[in-house]
Amino acid sequence: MIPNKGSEASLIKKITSSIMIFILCFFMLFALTGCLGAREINDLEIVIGMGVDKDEDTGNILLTAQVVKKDTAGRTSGDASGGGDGKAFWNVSSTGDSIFDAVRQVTHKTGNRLFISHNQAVIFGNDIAQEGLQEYIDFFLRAHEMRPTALILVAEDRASDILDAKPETEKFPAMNIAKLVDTYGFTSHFYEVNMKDFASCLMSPTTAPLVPLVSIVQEKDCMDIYVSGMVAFKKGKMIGKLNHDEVRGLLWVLGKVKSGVLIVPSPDEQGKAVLEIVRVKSKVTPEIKDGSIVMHIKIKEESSLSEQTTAENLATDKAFEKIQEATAEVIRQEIMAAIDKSRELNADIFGFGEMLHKKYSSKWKTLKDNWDEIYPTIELDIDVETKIIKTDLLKKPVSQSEEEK
Amino acid sequence: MIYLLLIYAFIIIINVPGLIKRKEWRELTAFSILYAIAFALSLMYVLDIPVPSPMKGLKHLIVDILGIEYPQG
Amino acid sequence: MFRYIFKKIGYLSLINKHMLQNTKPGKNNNKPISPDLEKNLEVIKGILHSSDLAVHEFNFGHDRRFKGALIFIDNLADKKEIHKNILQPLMYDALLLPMDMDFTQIDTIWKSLISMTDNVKVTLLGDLLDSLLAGAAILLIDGSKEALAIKAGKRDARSIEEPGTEAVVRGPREGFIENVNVNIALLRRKIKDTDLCVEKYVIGEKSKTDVYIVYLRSVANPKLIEEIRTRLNRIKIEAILESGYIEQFIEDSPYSVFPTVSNSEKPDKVAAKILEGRAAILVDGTPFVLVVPMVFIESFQSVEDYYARPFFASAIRIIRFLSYIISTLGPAIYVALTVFHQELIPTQLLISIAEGRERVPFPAILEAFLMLFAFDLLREAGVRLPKPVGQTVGIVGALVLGEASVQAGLISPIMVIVVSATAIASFAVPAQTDSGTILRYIYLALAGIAGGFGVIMGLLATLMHLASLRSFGTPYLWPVSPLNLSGIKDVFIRMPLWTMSKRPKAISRNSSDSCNQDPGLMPAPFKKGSNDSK
Amino acid sequence: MSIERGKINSQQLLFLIAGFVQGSILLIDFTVGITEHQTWMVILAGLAISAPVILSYVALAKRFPGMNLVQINDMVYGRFLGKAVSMYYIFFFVMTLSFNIRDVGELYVTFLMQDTPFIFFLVVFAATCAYAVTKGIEVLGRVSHLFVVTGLFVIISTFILLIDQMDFSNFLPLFELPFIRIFQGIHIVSIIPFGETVAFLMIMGRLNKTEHAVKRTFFGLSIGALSLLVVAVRNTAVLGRTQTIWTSPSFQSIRLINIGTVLTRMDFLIGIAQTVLIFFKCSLFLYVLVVAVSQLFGLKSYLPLVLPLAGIEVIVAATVFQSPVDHAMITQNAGIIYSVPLVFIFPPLSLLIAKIRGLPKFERGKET
Repeated sequence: MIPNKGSEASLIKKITSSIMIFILCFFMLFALTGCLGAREINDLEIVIGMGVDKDEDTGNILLTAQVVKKDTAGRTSGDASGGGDGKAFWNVSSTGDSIFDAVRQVTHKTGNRLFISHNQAVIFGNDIAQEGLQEYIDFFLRAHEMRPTALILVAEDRASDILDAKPETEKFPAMNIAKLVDTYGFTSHFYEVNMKDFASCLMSPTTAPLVPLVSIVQEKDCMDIYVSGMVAFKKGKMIGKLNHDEVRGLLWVLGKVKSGVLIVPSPDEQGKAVLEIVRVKSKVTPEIKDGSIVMHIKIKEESSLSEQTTAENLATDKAFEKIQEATAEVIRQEIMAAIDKSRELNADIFGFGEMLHKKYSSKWKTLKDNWDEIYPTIELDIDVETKIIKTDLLKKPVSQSEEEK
Repeated sequence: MIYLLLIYAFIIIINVPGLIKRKEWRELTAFSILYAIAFALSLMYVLDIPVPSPMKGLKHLIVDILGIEYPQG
Repeated sequence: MFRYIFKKIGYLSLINKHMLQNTKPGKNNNKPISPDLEKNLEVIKGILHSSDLAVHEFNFGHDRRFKGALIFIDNLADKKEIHKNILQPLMYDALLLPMDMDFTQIDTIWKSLISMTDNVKVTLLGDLLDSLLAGAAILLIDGSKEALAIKAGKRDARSIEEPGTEAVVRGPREGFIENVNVNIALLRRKIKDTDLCVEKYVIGEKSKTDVYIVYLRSVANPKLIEEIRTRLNRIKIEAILESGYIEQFIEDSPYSVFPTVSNSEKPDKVAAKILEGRAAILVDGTPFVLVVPMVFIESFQSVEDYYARPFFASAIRIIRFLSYIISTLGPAIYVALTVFHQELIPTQLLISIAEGRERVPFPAILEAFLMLFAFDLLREAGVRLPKPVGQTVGIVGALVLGEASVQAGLISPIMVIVVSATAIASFAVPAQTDSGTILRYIYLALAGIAGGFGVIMGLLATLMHLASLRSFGTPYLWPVSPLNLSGIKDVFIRMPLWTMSKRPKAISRNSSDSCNQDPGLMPAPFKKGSNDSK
Repeated sequence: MSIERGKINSQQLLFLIAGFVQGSILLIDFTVGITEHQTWMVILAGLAISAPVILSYVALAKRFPGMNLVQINDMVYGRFLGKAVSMYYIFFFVMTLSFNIRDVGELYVTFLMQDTPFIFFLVVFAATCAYAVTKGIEVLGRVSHLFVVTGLFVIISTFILLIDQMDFSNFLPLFELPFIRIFQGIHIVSIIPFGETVAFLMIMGRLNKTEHAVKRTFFGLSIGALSLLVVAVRNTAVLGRTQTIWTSPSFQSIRLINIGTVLTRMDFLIGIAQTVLIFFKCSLFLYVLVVAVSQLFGLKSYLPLVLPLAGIEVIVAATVFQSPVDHAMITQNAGIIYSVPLVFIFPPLSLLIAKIRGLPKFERGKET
């Protein structure tokens, strides 16, 4: 432990090794940073959104990347939305034979390669979606910079138009879209689908993936981004659209409804009772009975009375009962709408196939092969149970009381 | 290449003087043998001479000659 | 090139040995004192020829037939004391004694006349000179082969003040001072136990500094004390000017950036450590007392932790750990993230960092080095300069280097934040400031070379290094590694005092009596029922 | 006589084994491609199969106290055959270590720093391992629990963070895959994390007390297996069907963490945990390899061989496979087949021979 004369060699050894390490370190510091993939943060072209379209002329891929403009991005949005050049983003586009090719082609314009780790959303143009996403999705899953949480969307028309919209509150359209989709819970009229979910559905032999559909609404002088529903895919190709109610019908079954508004006629038929969905639980049990498939869907819903447009006091047991029944009916109708749609498209958007697979794995092998024929014949047994659990701030409506009448 | 030489010079500086001082010739021999192998392999790697992979040979032995293999897929 | 360095080092060590041999004062050491007073005085004057040597020759006894001389160094000895307690008794009180008393016998004088304590009889010239230089007054009597060294030294001692390096909010405000005797007294006042051992060593060929080992005999591990003794005895050096000298000669790993000997200015802290079974090394002339063995965790423990209630103390301790992490890793993580792993930064933050760096011409690694260098520069300048100017340096530094360089676009604002956070954090763990400073640069370089991978590899190497360190036989990372569950109560959080009933196992003597308190001391409010039954 | 002077206690053995098994978290991905959502039961089955064999290692180590594998082989099989068996083991150590070092390189090159040359990671990583090895087994034993705790912390925290993304119906249907694939999975698992513990035969001789060795070994093994199980369950539950397509399912599942848009981008957690755990495993393996080689040469100290062997390992790791695809293909087949005798046959056989010939007693009598 105590250094003695014998350890003089180790002393010298230690000195030399430390000197060597020191020299090597500093030598390497400046020699290696260049080749080790160091990239200064201000040299990055930070991509926050991407759009994939089909080039009309050549049939190649037209990639639009929304790149952050660093010199203006930090300023307040007031400045940014001021003039035409005050935009905080730059939509740079390029064409290529494949997406990766196009991503690399962009460097001709940006001078640096795109940095797509912060990509919030990938928007596919309508034409691409109809052609099939299978061959375009690969890059977004494979690229190491892409995150599996990036959202996937389909544009009503062209993806580049959506990225060009100028939102009022957010600086970047891509961020705005991400925010719109992320907060679907207020209405449950659509839901967010990220890369991993989409890939998961694509890998399933039966389940048809859904992707939110975004479009642009022209209002006076500003263009707003609007999520108008979802599109269903089958075998990677877009086959049809689902409107808001149909999507919610689907979400009821999947138990993914977070919140939303339900409008039912009031018991006296004079006005409407408006309910906010508070909590939803659902359970789907598949059953194969005598060769026919029955899906037992059990939904438990709790809501609060958030608004009423009638003078009648709805906060009574009797009224509640009637409203609950009516609500159940509304929910059932929404579910049926979704089911009708899916039957019409013959796309298993509910994932009934997977459910059967998990429960009847031995019989599944025979079912799988002719699922397309079997799917429309599936019978449904919907059981909805609803509850009104609160009436918010009012106990009674603002009206003259019964006695005074 | 220059890094390679530096690293290997470093290995010698760290190990050899002590070995000689303590007169551990057996250790020195073992060290030299392994050092020579390591240096040769590194040199081959740096000069892009293909280094034989023992696993390839093993695979050949087991799969192609002995015929033991798990079905793929 | 390295051979050249080796040779140089070898040469230097040779020179050192040579010099030490030369300075060995062998010449006068073993010469006995001659009975002839005149001759003695001549010899002493010949050796010392210094103008502050005071030689007072006098005659005493009933008929003034005895000749004596009192020698002392003018500035070291307390003349009042000498006058009152040596000269006066010799010259006047001696008359009260019987006529036939033989005052050529030193023993007689010592026992009957000198009214001062702490006297030593010396027979060798070398010892005489040593005592003289230590501040004693030497009484030489004509005809005696012995001399009496009387401790009549005066020490200008600073009053006991609150130490500057370890201020506390709650706790004793006294600190050690330069006088080692006072320091030992301070310790004795804390531990009034017969087991408290004080061993004296004199180290330094020229400085002859008093070094004391203080420990509790029944608690401290005897192997530890033996180890300290051997290490102290090894030291052959001209002078010990501060306890730092001792530290550097006895520490286990001189090539480590981590200190393996702790130091403190606070008696209560040192006393607490002695009570745990450690040994304190007190060096005359400095208020900094060394304590061994040191474990890494000690750097994060403050005495105040034990005076405050456990919740707050634990929270503060966690903050200390965090601040050490920030101070060593802060810039490295920033550089690794912004240069290599931008995907790990949240989007909004990334955009604002990118915007802040837009005009900065340097790569982030260089920027970080510059800022850290500027910070260390400012700190050093602020410490060295007189206080009023030091503050100005701080202001100028903050304004010029912080504000203006950001305005000029030389440094990005986030880098200023990172470096200032690092700077502030580096002061939270004073015991590891030096290791932290070195590591900060090393990790920064690693981050610059290989990003997160480099930092992780650096951390792993540091961990291995720390785990292999030992301080006087105690593993440095104890009780975290090797794991000791009763010791870990006082590592990341401080458990209530009544739960820590055992002394640290790795430090103290492993005897059955390893409890420092009754195990069942958890405060329980007075209960009527239980009292009645008894 | 002995190359290493350091001692470990049985508690440290527990953590060494646990950390060693945890070090294979990255390698679990091999099996996922084959056994898909049944990986968890494959891990349990692998543990059940290898546990008795591993306990036979402990019994062997107890029978030959203070000796390492090479010495045991010399004693049991005689001078020449023993040396041959030891060479076989050393080959196994060289290969396995190179796979593990390569894994780190692949992890970084694939996920974190694409532009960095592969060899750089290998060199730096091997150098750090070599540094750890020079500190000796005692230091490795002393820090082992820190690695285990880090591993457990990351595994458990990511599990909790991902709980709301888990869909436990992903485990259904329970039995679906053909038996041969399950068998292959069990084979892989019983060799790659569990069977590799045969390396501990080089370490167990350093135990200061062998009293609790069996219990502690089993406990350590269980901690390791539990970690693997949690990771497998997490990956399957989170990724579902897609877990078979990713290069590293663990990494992808961590990337999905999204708690209130604040706790996102937690990749670094898995990066750190995997680097640190593989570092621990590689250090142990390098230690074992170096000690085995020096024992073979009959050296007094193993230190001079650390750096040359690390150098060899780097080059072997860099050249042994062409790509991760190659890596997976060969390890899943030839790799696990050639190591069967080493893991499942030789140690129990040694034990049997030793029992029949009453070996260590003879030798002990000669010594005393």
